[in-house]
Amino acid sequence: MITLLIFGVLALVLVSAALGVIVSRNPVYAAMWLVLSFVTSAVLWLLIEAEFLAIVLVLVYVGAVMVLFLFVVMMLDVDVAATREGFTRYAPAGTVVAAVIVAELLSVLWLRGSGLPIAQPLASQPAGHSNTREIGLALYGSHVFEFELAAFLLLLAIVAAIMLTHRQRPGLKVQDIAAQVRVRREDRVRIVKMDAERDP
Amino acid sequence: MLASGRSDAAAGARAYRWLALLAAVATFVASLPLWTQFDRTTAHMQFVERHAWIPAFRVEYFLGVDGFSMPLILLTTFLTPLVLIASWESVKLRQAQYFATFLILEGLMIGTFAALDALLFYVFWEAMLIPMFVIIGVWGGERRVYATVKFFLYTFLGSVFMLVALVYLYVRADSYSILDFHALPLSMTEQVWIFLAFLVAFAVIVPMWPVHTLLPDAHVEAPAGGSVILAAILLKMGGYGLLRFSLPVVPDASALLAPMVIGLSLVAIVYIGLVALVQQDMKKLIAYSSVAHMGFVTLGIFLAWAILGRTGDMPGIAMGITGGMVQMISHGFVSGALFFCMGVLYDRLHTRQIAAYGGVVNTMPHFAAFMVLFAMANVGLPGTSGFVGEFLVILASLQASFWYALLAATTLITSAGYTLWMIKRVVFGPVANDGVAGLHDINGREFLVLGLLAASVLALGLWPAPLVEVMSASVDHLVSHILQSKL
Amino acid sequence: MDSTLCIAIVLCPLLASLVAGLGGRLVGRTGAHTVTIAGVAASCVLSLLVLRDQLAPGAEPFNETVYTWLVTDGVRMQVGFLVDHLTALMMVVVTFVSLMVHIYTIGYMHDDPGYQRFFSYISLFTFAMLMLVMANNFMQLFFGWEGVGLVSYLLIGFWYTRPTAIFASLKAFMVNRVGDFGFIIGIAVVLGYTGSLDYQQVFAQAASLQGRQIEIFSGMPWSVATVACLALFVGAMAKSAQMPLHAWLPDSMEGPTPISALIHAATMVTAGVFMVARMSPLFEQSQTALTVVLVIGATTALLTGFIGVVQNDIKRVVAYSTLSQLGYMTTALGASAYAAGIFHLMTHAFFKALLFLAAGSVIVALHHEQDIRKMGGLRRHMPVTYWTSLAGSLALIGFPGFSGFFSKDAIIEAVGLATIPGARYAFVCLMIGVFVTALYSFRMFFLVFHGEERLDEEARHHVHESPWVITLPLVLLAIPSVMIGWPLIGPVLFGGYFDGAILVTGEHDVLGEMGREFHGPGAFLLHGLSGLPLLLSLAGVAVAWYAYLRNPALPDLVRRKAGGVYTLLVNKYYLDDFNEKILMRGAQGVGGLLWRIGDVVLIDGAVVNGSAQAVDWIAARVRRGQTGYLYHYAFAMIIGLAALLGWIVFRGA
Amino acid sequence: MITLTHYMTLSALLFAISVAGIFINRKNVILLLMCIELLLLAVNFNFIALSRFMGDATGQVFVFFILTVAAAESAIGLAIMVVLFRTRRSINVQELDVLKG
Repeated sequence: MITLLIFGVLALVLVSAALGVIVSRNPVYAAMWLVLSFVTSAVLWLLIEAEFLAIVLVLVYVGAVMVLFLFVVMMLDVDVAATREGFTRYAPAGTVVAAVIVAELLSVLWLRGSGLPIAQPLASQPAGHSNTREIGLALYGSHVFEFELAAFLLLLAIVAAIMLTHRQRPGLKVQDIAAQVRVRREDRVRIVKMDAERDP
Repeated sequence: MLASGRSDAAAGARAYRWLALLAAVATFVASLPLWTQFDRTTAHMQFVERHAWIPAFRVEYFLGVDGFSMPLILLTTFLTPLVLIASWESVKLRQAQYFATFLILEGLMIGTFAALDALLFYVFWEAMLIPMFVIIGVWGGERRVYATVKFFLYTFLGSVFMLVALVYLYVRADSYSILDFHALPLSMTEQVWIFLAFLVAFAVIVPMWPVHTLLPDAHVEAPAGGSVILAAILLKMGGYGLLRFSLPVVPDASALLAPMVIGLSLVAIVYIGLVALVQQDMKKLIAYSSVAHMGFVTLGIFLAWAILGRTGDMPGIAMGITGGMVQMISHGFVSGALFFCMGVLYDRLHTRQIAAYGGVVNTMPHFAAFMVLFAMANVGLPGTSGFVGEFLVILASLQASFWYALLAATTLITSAGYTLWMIKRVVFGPVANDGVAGLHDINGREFLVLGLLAASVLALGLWPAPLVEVMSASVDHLVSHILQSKL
Repeated sequence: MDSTLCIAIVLCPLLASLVAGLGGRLVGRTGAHTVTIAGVAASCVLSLLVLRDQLAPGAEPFNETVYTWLVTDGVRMQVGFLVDHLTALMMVVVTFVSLMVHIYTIGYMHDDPGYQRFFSYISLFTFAMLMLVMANNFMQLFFGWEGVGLVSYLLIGFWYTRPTAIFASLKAFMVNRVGDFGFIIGIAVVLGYTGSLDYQQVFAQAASLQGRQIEIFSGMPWSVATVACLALFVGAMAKSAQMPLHAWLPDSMEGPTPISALIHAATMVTAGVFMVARMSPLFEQSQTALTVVLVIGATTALLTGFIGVVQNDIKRVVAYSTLSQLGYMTTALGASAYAAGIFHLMTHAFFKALLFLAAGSVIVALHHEQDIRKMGGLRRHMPVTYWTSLAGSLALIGFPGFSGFFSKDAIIEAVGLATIPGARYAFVCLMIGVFVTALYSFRMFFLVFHGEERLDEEARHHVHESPWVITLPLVLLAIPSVMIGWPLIGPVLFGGYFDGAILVTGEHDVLGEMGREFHGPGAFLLHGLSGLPLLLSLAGVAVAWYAYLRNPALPDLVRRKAGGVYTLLVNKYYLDDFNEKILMRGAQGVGGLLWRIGDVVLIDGAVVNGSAQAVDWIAARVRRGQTGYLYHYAFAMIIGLAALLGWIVFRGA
Repeated sequence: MITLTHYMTLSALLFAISVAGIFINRKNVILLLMCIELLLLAVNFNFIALSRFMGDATGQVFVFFILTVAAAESAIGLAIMVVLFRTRRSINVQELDVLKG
């Protein structure tokens, strides 16, 4: 019962935070609301004993991704007023679509969820069970190939992000090794033949 | 057996011309044994060459000739050196590439005629469009891009349908061999669809009415050599395809739809004949006349069932098919020669408008003699090759219906009308303008080309028996084959 | 006699033609005429030998194949020669007239730059004509048929810088092509129902053709023989210039005069007559066809004669006279009097060639003046031409004793005896025709040779008798024109000369009927002296004499009084206008319409470029959806997502 | 007791909110990116809940991958945005219509 209460409070916080993300005028506030929703989610995951991912979520998202967001938001001088134009105009449409989606998703749950353990409480894990170990086994066992792919994807993202943002400034003094190696004598020295100077 | 693809390097300043000519003449000489050693008594494939190509799909490199393909191959090898000679000086831009393109085209055309594996045939067929596309697109006239795109889209659209049919046949026969296709039993529904797919592909290149409009545009824009090859050989692929695929593979559908094809052929003969009458552009006129003449080919080929339906007997069927075949060969010489003539005139005055000429005979008597000769062959005068095919087809068409013969015979009037009216306006009359007055007669090179063609036209007209003899076994075999239902 | 001889007869002129035509400067002018004359003379001599062989008692017709043209479908098409009495006669006529024309040409074309070309052409013509008459099958007949048409085209347009000449040549070829159109269908019918193109085999089956039927319009079966004969006769109509396909012949006078004599009077135009006679076994099977032949021939004989009366060009008068005489021959064929037709063909070949060459002689003497109103009184200056012309004219009008008399009277008598439908009409036409013939012949004769001189100053100075190369053929042709009727009428018409070559069935055999009352040429002559035709022709001469010598004001008066008829005649019954304005322009109009509407608008415009434009149009509409705004895409995705979800959820419900 | 229904309902709400966010914040790329993160979070919720309630660890492995991809995506997305801002001095989506047809 107490867990249900905790879940209710956390769910309320999560939904409020999510709403905060989408209605904030200022991107910085939106980012802060997003941090809040991530953290709340992590707690909710802990509640059903998914410890590893909860921690990862906080570490990766709150620690890295959101910092990146905030960094970019602050670095770019965004005209907040302009980007909020038409907010109220589209709000009704957004609400309707959101309502439709909620209705549909819930109907899936209720109408088609008969085969699922919807109403069953969570079976508690045996003692000494490690969520991290379980995931690790799956990840490095049957899913190792996908894991490698994910690693490669991250590498690609790093390279791509650097290449995209890397700026070639004019007037920067750099060495062009290839050009230095390629150089020939004729490019540098001009031999001039002339008669010896003589006094008139 | 046959050289398929050849390319040559642009060696030296002008040596490439001799190199190319040497290659073409060598090919012709190499193809002569096809004629001399050809077994005229059998309809089986001869000079067969068969190797595995893509074993996983049973695709083979399978070549061979019979009485239908052998004359067409010889036509190809005979005309290519002439085209090269004709282009000796008239092509200024990238001449080495021009020559090379023609040699590649020759190889592909021979391959198309010789291929007995359907996929190989398709590959040659499609590949052949590329050099032709390049020839019109690079060395063509002002509206060459339009003409090229039109030509390509038309032919490509047609051959895509053919590919579908070929793949379907492969699935059914579990082989790409055309000979296996011939023996494959098929239901009527299947046959009709396959027939229509083939018809689209071949009708476009023949070309039959109403998909003929690519031809006048392509001809008008193509350089002289390109026009010659297009008219003399490429169009024959359509007729050849009908004989090689449509008739033997799907005989029952051919029987069912023969009236439609005959109708289209007669429309081509009558309608196009009238259209050609009002053309102001010489090449367009000859192009339209090609369409009308090729109408005889399709008419002759598809008469079989009409004859069978009316008389319940066989006489005339083989005559129609033979007539169609002879008409193809003859048209190769005659239209080729006429396009050469157009090229000769175009080289000098750079216009194809009939109105820009007049009284050419005054300044170019030798040329005029050739031109009149070829015009007469185009008209179908006995003694020239143009007569043989038309004569046989008209004779055969009467076996089918009096009206077919009547409509087909109108070509005697219309072809004389448009051809000789053009001759009257271009060749005869007083010297029309300074341009004509400044013309110089054909040189030895042009004389050689036109002379060889004239000799061929006359030889074929005066004694067509050898040609007919070569194809007769194949024709008989085809006739007996198509009269057996495959249902 | 063997095939080598036949091949030699045919090839001599062909080789001569090739040498003269292709030899160029190597041969030269003298070489050209020497070699061609030698060639034609050789084949003339050989033809005479052949004729002699054929006339020998017990001589069989010669029929042999030279080579196989092609074999397809069991049908063997061959090139070969059939020489029987009919062929031998034609060979002699053709080669003899041709030889005369060759000689004459030396003088006539003396100054022409196309001298060699001309000789080459006329030799080539001789070759083609011989192929035509010596053929033993329909294919070769058609070859010769078109071959003479080709040479005729080339020769009418010989002076290619004259717009009228090249127009006339095109016209001649086109009209002949209309005939060939019928001809080839006739051949196709013959092959279709007999399975052979060989004369012998076809004729052997001729009787069976009448019984078989062909349904051209459904429900209206026609006898095959009728269809075949009518179709073949269309060819003959064009070649032998029968109405309404005659329009090309007067225009063909644009060609040099020797050609008019050789091709357009003596030989080529009679090919149609020859062909019908050759096909007599077929024509005999169809009364319908014979009636058509009869009526068309008679109509032509009369109507073209009328036009001849109002012509002023010397050559055109002769040309219309030729048309009219061809009508006589055709009428004879229609009456199944084939022998009479061929007989008239032969006599006509001589006297008409003579008349043309005489006209040519006058034209040369007057420096290419052809208007008879600008001649007159030439009798004094050109005695040889005058006398030979007179002989020709008398032969033409059928003056008793002259060759034309025998042949023409035979035709009229035969037609009078014929019983097939249309024979009465034909007989009346021919009778009137006799009068008209005499009128126009002597109108021309009087205007040219008698009366006052109406020459130009310049012409008056130059006028003189022609050189011997021109007068020699005139004399040589005048001899048979005058004499040939007397000895030949008996054997040719009634002596069974054509037995085996020409077949006449019993009920049509008018000549046989005449033969029973024939008692030698003398009696025939006496019979003719008392006949109506002689009176009519004398009347014609008298009228011509009165109107053009005695009272020259009369023609003008008649012209004014009968303005409508005159206009009709001068405009040749408006047939030329009809051909040109309706048929020619019509074909061009239809062609233009089909092209501009069918090809350019419908096929290229609507279907080809239309499909491209349709794609373009649709793409232009669709691209509006591609706004480039991220949120539009997002929106679309979300809508799609919602819709997909909805479908999944409520699908089963 | 907490059941799967709770989690999935919460996830649905989260998902709907983020979709609405995409709708109403259509001009601001940064907010759009944030909404996508939120959307992925909702998806992850479902995965984890189902994985746990059905007793299959593969679902959690998937979440791991989604996190990886999302991190990569936001890094590149932000990089693109930086470049975009540099060249156009704006991140207003309404001005980004170069790719329109």
